[in-house]
Amino acid sequence: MQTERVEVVANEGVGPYRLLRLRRSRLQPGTPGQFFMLEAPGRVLPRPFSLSLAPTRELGFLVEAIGPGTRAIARLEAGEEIRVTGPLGNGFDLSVRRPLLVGGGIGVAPFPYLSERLNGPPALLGFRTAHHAEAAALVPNAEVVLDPTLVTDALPDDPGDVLACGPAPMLDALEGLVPGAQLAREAPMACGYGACYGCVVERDGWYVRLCVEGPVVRAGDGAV
Amino acid sequence: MQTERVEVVANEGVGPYRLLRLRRSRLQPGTPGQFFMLEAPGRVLPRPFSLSLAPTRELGFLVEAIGPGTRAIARLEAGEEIRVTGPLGNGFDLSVRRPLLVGGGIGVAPFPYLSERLNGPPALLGFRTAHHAEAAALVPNAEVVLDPTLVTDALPDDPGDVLACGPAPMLDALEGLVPGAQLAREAPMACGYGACYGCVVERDGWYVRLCVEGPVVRAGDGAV
Amino acid sequence: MGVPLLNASGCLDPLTAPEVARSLDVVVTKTITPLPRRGNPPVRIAEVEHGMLNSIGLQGPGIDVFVDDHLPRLAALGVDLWVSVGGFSAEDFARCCERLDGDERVSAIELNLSCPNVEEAPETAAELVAAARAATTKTLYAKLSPAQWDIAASATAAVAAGADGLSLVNALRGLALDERTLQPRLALAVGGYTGPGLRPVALACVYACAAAVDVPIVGMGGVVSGRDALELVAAGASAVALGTVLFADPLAPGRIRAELGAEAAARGFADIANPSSPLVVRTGKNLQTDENDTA
Amino acid sequence: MGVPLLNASGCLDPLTAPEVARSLDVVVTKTITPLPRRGNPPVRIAEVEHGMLNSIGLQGPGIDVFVDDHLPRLAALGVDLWVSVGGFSAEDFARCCERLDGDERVSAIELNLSCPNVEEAPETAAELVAAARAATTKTLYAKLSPAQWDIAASATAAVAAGADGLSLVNALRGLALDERTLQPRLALAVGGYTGPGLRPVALACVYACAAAVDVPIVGMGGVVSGRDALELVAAGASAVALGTVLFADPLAPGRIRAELGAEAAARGFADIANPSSPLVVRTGKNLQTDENDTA
Ligand SMILES: Cc1cc2nc3c(=O)[nH]c(=O)nc-3n(C[C@H](O)[C@H](O)[C@H](O)COP(=O)(O)OP(=O)(O)OC[C@H]3O[C@@H](n4cnc5c(N)ncnc54)[C@H](O)[C@@H]3O)c2cc1C
Ligand SMILES: Cc1cc2nc3c(=O)[nH]c(=O)nc-3n(C[C@H](O)[C@H](O)[C@H](O)COP(=O)(O)OP(=O)(O)OC[C@H]3O[C@@H](n4cnc5c(N)ncnc54)[C@H](O)[C@@H]3O)c2cc1C
Ligand SMILES: Cc1cc2nc3c(=O)[nH]c(=O)nc-3n(C[C@H](O)[C@H](O)[C@H](O)COP(=O)(O)O)c2cc1C
Ligand SMILES: Cc1cc2nc3c(=O)[nH]c(=O)nc-3n(C[C@H](O)[C@H](O)[C@H](O)COP(=O)(O)O)c2cc1C
Ligand code: FES
Ligand code: FES
Repeated sequence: MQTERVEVVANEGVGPYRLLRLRRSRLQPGTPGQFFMLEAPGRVLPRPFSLSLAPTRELGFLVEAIGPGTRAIARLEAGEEIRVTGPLGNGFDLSVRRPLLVGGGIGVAPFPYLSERLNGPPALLGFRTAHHAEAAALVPNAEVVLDPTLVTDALPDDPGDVLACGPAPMLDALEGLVPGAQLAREAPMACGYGACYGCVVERDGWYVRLCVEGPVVRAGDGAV
Repeated sequence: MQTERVEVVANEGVGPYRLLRLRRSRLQPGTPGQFFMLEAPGRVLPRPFSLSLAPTRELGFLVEAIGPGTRAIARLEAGEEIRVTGPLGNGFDLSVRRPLLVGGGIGVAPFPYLSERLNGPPALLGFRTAHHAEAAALVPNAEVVLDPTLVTDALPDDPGDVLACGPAPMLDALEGLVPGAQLAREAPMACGYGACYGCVVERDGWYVRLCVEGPVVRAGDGAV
Repeated sequence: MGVPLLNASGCLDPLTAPEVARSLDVVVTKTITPLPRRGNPPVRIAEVEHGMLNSIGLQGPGIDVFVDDHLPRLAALGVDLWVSVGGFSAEDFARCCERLDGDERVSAIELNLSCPNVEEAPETAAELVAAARAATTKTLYAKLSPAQWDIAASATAAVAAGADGLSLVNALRGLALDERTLQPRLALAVGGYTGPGLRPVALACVYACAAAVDVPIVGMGGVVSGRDALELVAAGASAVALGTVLFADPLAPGRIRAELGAEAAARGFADIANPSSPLVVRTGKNLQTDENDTA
Repeated sequence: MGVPLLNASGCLDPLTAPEVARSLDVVVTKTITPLPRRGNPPVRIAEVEHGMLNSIGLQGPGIDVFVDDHLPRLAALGVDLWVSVGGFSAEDFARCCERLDGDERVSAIELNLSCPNVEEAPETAAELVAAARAATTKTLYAKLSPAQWDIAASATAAVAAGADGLSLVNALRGLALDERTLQPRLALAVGGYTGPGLRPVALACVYACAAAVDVPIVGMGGVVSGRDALELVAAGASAVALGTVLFADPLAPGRIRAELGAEAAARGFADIANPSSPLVVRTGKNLQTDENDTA
């Protein structure tokens, strides 16, 4: 983990999302599925984002503006500087034989970088609307389904090694369908580095910190 | 008293001060010596300013940036909007026979409008530096003294009807020298319209609200 | 029917700003004490980053001059009037309440049990309420301090002692230092901290008290927008008082009333004062005042 | 010599962020209770406009696992370590302090007498301090809540009962509602309110206690900059703890130490820790720890 003030290189629209490109500075991109805490200008706490793209000298984040923090980040302009901490948490285990990326909505965020590191495996992506589905263009080999079809409806009988990211109900369904799937989960986080005990999820009757034990967890591992 | 959101027409430098020109909207300029509460963007409370100039359709304020509120106001740009309340308090009594305006530093603020309404009476203005004294150009018939000379040093033997505005030590000195002088005093204010009892000054052993009983008070009237 | 809007005590003088007074549903006076009080020496106010400090110290004419001189002028405004009373002993509260008892120009009495700028009264809040209750049949609102470990317990005791409603909350104590000299900015150093920084605390107090007692609550603390007012209602307030915001925006009552209606409507909550709406966290109770309202 | 910087208890896990721990002068553990605690259900945190709410609920391994398993790893970091202990009775505090008494890896014990997320202990703060005092000869810091009418009185009682220093302040209680649904955002609704909105309150508490007692004070509450830290020192703190700011900026200790030095120097206050400087409102006292420091 490293903390740097870095400059915004560009802020581009991708469907309803913003692709925020930051100067990399001395930050390492880490493993796909790891995340960074981004300063949200004017807010007290930073916000967690999966690394989405790692072009040379840049870090790319795909941002959905849903509340005050993400709105402030989505409004950033080239030339502005924000504080960034990362990479944080445990990313995906990349030693998989037959990867299939399964994602829903903004859960597509870590896949461009993940796909690159896995040499373009197949991906199955679900979106609310065709407008949202424009983000699928960032992921090679992607099959897209739109509501009301769910990714779990379109899952092959033998899905192989599933690496998934998306809304909790989707991950919960995969938890039942694909034991051993790698699930990138979310929880509200204050710090992202184990300091606050705010991001806990239940595991075996105890609460564990998702930012330390996750955000990528194994289906069937007892973590919800 | 009226409250309006009004647009900044221009923000010009006058020596070290800013001359902020606001669209007048439905606000009345009032009597010279009355003041307005101006919203300080990003701050909780507005700040009091004497009306400095009243060109058609505009209200002009001369601002010295000395703290967070005045700094925020001094940074306003043309096109921005702020909430303005006024005119407030009691201005100068204009039924004077031989007016002499006596001011120090930013105390020059109400004089351009006051001078206009009194048809350009003589003025005696003290400043810290020649740079500050550039503001004297806004007041016709002004004689300028610079530190270490004080306006009280340069006061004629028979000063006539003194109307004064400036730092408290200057007004206190005039209080002794010129009984009956009209003194525009200052106090920290939260509301400007009698609501908070924050702006009190002592008078005859009791505390009175300067925004209601002033800001222009008579020397020898028991108000400090 | 909307949510009644009041001014917070000490944050409006209806005589210097009658048009602001008339834009409210209820006007509350600055706290009146038995004897005249000079109040604290200036500097009395200081802005801080997320609010302000005040050290007024209950300046006022005393209850007798208030009733003889101020009350007729206040009544002439034709607004629904609550009188805030304060003091330093049960006797003080009793004396003020007695003087107002039966005065039909006054529709309720707010008991300021919690001024941060005066020394603590030796009696507990409940004892002060009981003394006031014995002195008047008027509707009594007990105004409590957020600076206590268990405000719900105080609320329960105040209601048991005869309070008909609660006003929540008064200021916290705060300190601000001069940027350059690092000396206290207020003459008496510490003052009452109000405004936006107080908002989450006020919300928690209203929520805790609404769960504990079954009387109407006037919520206040840091309200700046209709959304803030709506949150106090959702937490259990049946009316909302505006304090610090009135200094920055004398038009706040009208603006906040409109925003509150729009925010409520946007959530499908047409009748904001309807206590059975599922959006209200706690059951709202209607604002209680005496029947001999002047308004 | 600079002003010692600590982390606020519960705002840093030195084991997951050793580099942050090493950038501090003293590291304080999260509050440890006699028995293991699961803590509160999530959602546990919510940002508000001028701070945040937390409802962690003292999650932890209990004193025995802490001493046997965590303490060796903490000691291996080579930082000066204070252990924060908490509980629900005098016995609880005594049990934790006994277990740490004589342990040379621990240079002081902070008594968390004021967690906003657990029910009130039946004993008073002074009784809890007295029980801890009887159980250990270690340096004891009493951590007090700002949610009380007269914190100076509590401070006086805590010192009389044997506290060697004070940690001021813990969180206030706050509530935040969801923007859309108006339901509480935390699972248990109310949580501890910390961050910038707490700053004027913390400053007032330090100021009041510094005037009342003659022991060193660790000031905390909303510190974001060196200027904020300097103000706590000016109000009477001899050390400053960083809480919420660490979440936003893990480099805060180094940054704030530098800013504090620059702000002090800009005011001609070269030796910030010098208690005789006229710029300090209250006489600063030196930070007290046991002589068997590990650092
Ligand atoms: C490890 C991790 C990686 C993430 N990666 C990305 C990413 O790449 N791109 C992206 O756009 N977002 C990502 N998120 C989610 C993003 O952090 C949240 O949307 C953001 O924190 C919300 O902040 P806000 O202030 O905008 O909204 P808030 O006001 O905090 O929240 C708005 C609404 O969303 C809910 N909510 C907030 N945070 C979460 C959460 N983490 N999980 C579930 N519900 C939540 C709130 O309860 C509320 O109803 C990630 C989250 C985590 C934990
Ligand atoms: C009726 C009236 C008319 C005014 N007219 C003008 C004007 O035309 N142009 C102009 O530039 N300023 C004017 N002022 C002063 C101006 O309002 C203050 O400078 C401003 O409120 C300071 O706010 P701040 O946040 O910038 O600084 P703050 O942080 O509030 O103050 C910075 C320093 O100045 C001191 N200070 C602040 N306000 C006052 C005050 N009113 N009197 C004495 N000391 C104070 C503070 O104690 C502090 O040391 C007027 C004030 C009053 C009461
Ligand atoms: C300048 C000022 C004066 C006040 N005077 C009183 C008072 O006389 N009696 C009282 O009960 N509360 C008084 N208060 C507290 C307010 O009534 C209210 O409880 C508090 O300001 C919180 O609301 P706000 O955050 O909206 O300002 C005063 C507050 C301020 C700012
Ligand atoms: C997430 C979180 C957890 C906390 N846990 C504890 C705790 O275990 N023990 C304790 O004494 N204080 C705890 N606190 C309070 C802090 O130590 C500190 O008193 C408070 O946060 C004020 O400082 P700040 O405004 O700088 O955060 C916690 C605060 C936060 C934000
Ligand atoms: S976000 Fe703070 S511990 Fe996980
Ligand atoms: S500034 Fe509020 S009463 Fe004068």
